Amino acid sequence: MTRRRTVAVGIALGVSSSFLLVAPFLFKPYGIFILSTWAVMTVAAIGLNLTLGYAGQVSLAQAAFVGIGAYITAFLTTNGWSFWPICALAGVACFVIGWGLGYPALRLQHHYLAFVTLAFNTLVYLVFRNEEWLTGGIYGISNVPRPSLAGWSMNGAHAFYYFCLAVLALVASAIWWLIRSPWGRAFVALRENPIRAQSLGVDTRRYTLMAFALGAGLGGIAGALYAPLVQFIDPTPFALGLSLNLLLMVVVGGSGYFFGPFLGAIIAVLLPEWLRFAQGYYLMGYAVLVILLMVFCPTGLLGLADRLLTSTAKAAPVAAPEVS
Amino acid sequence: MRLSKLVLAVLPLMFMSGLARADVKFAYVGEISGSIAVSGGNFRDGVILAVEELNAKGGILKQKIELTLYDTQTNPGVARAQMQKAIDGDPYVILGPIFSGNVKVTMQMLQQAEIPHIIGGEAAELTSLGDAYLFRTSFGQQIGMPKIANFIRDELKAKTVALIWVNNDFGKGGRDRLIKELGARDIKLAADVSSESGQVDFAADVVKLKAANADVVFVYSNEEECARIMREARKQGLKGPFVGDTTLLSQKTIELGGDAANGAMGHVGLTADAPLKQVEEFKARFQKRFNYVPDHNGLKGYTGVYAVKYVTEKIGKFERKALASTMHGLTITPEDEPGILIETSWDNNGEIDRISFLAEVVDGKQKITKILPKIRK
Amino acid sequence: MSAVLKVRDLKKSFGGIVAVDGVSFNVNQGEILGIIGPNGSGKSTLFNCILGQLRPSGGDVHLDGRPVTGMRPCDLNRLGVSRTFQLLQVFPQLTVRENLILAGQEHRGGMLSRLIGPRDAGLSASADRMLDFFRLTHLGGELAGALSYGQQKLLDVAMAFMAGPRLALLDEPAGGVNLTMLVSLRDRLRAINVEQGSTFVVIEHNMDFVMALCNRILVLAEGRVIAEGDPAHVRRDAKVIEAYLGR
Amino acid sequence: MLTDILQLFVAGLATGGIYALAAIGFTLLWQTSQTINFAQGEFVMLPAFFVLIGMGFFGLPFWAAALIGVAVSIVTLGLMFKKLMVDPMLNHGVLPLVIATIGLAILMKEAVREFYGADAWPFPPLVAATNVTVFGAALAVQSLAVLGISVAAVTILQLFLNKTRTGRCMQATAQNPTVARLLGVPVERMILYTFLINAALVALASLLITPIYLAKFTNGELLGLYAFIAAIIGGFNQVRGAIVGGLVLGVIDNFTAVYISTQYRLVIPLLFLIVVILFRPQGLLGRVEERTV
Repeated sequence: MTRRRTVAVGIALGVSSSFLLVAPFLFKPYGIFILSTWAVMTVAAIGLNLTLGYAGQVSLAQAAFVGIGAYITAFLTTNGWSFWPICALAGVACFVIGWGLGYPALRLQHHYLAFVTLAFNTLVYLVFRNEEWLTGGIYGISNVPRPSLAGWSMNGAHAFYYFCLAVLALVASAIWWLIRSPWGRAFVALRENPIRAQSLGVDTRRYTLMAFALGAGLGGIAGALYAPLVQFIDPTPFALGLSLNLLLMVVVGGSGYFFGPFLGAIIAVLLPEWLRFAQGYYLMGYAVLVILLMVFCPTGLLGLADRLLTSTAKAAPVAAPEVS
Repeated sequence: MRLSKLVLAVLPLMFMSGLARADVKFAYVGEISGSIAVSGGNFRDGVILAVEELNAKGGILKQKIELTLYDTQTNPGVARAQMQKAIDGDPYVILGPIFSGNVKVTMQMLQQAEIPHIIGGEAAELTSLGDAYLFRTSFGQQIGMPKIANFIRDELKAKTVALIWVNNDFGKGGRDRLIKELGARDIKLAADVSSESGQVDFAADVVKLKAANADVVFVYSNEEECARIMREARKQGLKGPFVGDTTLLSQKTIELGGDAANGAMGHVGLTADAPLKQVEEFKARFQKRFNYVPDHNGLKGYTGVYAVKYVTEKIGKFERKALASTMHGLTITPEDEPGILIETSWDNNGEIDRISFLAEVVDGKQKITKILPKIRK
Repeated sequence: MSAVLKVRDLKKSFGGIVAVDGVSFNVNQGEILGIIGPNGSGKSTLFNCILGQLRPSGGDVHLDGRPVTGMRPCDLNRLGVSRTFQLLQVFPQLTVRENLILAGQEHRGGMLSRLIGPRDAGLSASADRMLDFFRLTHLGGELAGALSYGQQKLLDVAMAFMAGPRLALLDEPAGGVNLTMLVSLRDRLRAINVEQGSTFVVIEHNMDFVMALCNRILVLAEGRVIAEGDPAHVRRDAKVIEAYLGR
Repeated sequence: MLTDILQLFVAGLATGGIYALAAIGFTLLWQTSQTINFAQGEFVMLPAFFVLIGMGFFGLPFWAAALIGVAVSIVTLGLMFKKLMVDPMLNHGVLPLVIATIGLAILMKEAVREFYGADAWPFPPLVAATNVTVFGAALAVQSLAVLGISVAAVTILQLFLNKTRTGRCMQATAQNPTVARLLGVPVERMILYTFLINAALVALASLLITPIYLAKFTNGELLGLYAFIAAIIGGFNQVRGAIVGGLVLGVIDNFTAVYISTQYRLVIPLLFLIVVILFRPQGLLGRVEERTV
């Protein structure tokens, strides 16, 4: 990581985080709700980025995990459970299921894996919709309560926003640690060259499953936030569409870049809102922008930024070693 | 083609720039895109038509209406965000949503904000959740379905019913309600076939319906699915008779179903094909403005706006609480307010009451065979 | 001398084609065994079978007298068998030092300690030693992708030794390496062999390199061992000459 | 009972034929340019609207509108799609292109909804909407026509691929572009051809299916998913596989709906898909994709 990059990242980080902290005082409740949504989606996208960006496993099932997390949370909280254990439960449950779903990944080339996960997502959606006794079926589950921390209720938009932000910060720093730990190195090795990685003692099977499970777990946590955020869940949001949308977030942001999901989620969540002035045309505008973005910077926004920053500060040609 | 919407995009701006005096704000929050965009679009255009008419006549209490549109994408998460946005804009009333799920996710917020909302949702429980600011624009299914059940028992003398329904909140809600009502009238359910919204191939479903060979085939789905079902049925020689609700008998279904639609009959809560002068005129105006035939959602949006207009002028000021309280237990007749089209009353839960119709499709036209009186005189 | 690696009657066939046809040999503690043979004589396939990249169709492999036939490459590697590949395979996105640490990290501690433990898995010191040993110190911070081919080749070999293996199987270490680099590579390998007493098997096309490096040479042709012995002896062997020049 | 089964079977084959047409183009694009087209369903939805616009807006007779519609499809969904979207992204791996095609799908749906309307529209049938009775089962001439035409189309395509020089060049390109290039095959042009063929196939599918399905902006959603499943069941690297996959899928889907569950009618195809991928990744008819170690 070149110095210029470090500086650039530092500045960007400082500005954006201070913005996020003061945001509630700049926006009406609507803006705060959108920002909360952004935070939640970013958590899910970070999970996918771990699976896809770092370990190189294409998963189209992230929405299913968000859904599972959301339904677990909605179902139990509306039945009087306290939020905190459930949030953990959602994460763990999805971790376990993700581990299971990871097994196909061990024997499939990436696009086949994409289709297996795609099928899985659709199956889960059907269960959400048809098992009315459990999920409320098409009617969904309404009046999902928002959590309270040590008597401090988070019903208000502000409180809940800061709560989402806190969780995001927590998750982000955990992942930051992870990708800089030997695990992160092993994930990259797995993505770049599994055969070589194996020959160096990297247990590719275990790391692949781990990447899947961790990504899924974060999806579950995002779901556990989504349910109390919207306070009503039904199957529609967790169909394949969201999985594709999360994939979009990761790739558009720059897959394999730590901050990719943050940017990607901005594009996927906020951009449509900014375009709403165009009335009926806003979704078209959104689609066009996404296409152009992919055509002109296929490596994602951060990939582009990376190129710009490093191309100006080119590494000097490396000298040959003196031979004794 | 709907290039007219391009104009629409700038309409609010025109109003704003138009006069210095603050206008009264209306908001439409509904399903402009997503799986039920058809209904949402109709409702929206009904609202737009009414607003444009009123503004042309100088607005309400001499104030022009400033209408803003919000698209829920038929997705509760988005719906909540958009409703919040609408509320932040501090509108006088909110029209929509149509998708009952979206109504449910937003009604709490609207209660807290104390903003009257004139909804298109027909799910039964909506009016039983104690929202003092919610008003329907068409029957809840708990009112429509008994009428159909009676019709099946009394007019058709049917003992068994084969039911096909679309698996979304509209279809599922109606299906659950109907099964209850049929049971109460000990009519047997011979088949219970769910189908997907947007499903195109009904060969399998119709085979199941045929196998049931019931006295009556009840079709409860969106217009185009109804049409596809009846085409497939005709193909496989399933005789019917087909009984259904508003959607089965709507002009759109007939147009799409071709002669396969002939002979379909049922109960119509609210229809753009009602044999009433005002409704026919409305239909003409609507078609002239948007170049397509409105379905009942068009009427719902249109009459919703006029109800608000009437009540507001009745109380003589823009006050939300008063609007809501006056509307409870109120009856509006076309004599009082032509824009209401059909005499309409609301009870204290915001549930609606109107005359409704028994209709049948006879050579490509919806023919009203009987007019059912309002439930409460 | 005790045999580190015993290979008995190893067979591998793809559909009809027999790539390795009953190969048997020992690798003794501390020796450098060279495996030569014309293209398609099954050298690399032999490696892949020994190392579990491919499942042998027959025969078995023992490491220190313990059966390891068809064991997963990562497990074998943890038992102290490392390798390089014919085509050089470093991780261009990682720095040189990172590459080395990666090559060592899986050999210490458990999964968890690798997650919550220190970034460098406590390997910085040995990484630096390895860098210094292969004269790569000045490149430690560079991305491996930015190195010259020869330098990457050195790194590739260095990675194979990072975990201090009992046995290293090197597949054409000298392939495409220029002369100066070749010299340094050779004396580095010798040095390791002497200092760490570690054992190598080397597949090589470059005869001079093999002859200079190895104590014993195995000649493969059409999946069979056609000759075995010290360099001088193998050089004179008629079958070998025939195998190379005969066609 | 038996007539029902026959009826279901034929109906299944007919819809299967459509899935096949969509699936073939899908596999062709994958083979020649590693393009996974998430807009394939919308590709089938759109041409019908070209035709409707031709008739409604320019008052053309159906046949003329149909011809123009197909032509426009080939230009937009074939030529422009390749030149403007695929080419710039080809050497950046599969994912960016996948994302772009997802965007394209949204764009197409929204454009139709916004400019043509959200409701469904009737579409003139290619053949009379009458029935023939075989063994007491009423079979729609339309279904039979759909089945016949799609099978014919595939057969012609097969002949083209195997018998003509261009066809063989295309196969060579599909199997190994580098080698093909060495053999002097104009790889670029061959890839372009596959895109044009794909466009033609989806346009054909559109004309065949819309009279039965009615023209609606959401028609592509399910169709696209089924095209995927068909393509993979049949063999992702196999044109012949796609038709089999399509037909099998159509039949399975119908029988599931009748004899298992309508609410879960998608489940069996999906499970079938997973099983195929896990235990026969090359598909029912596919050949093994050589793995690079």
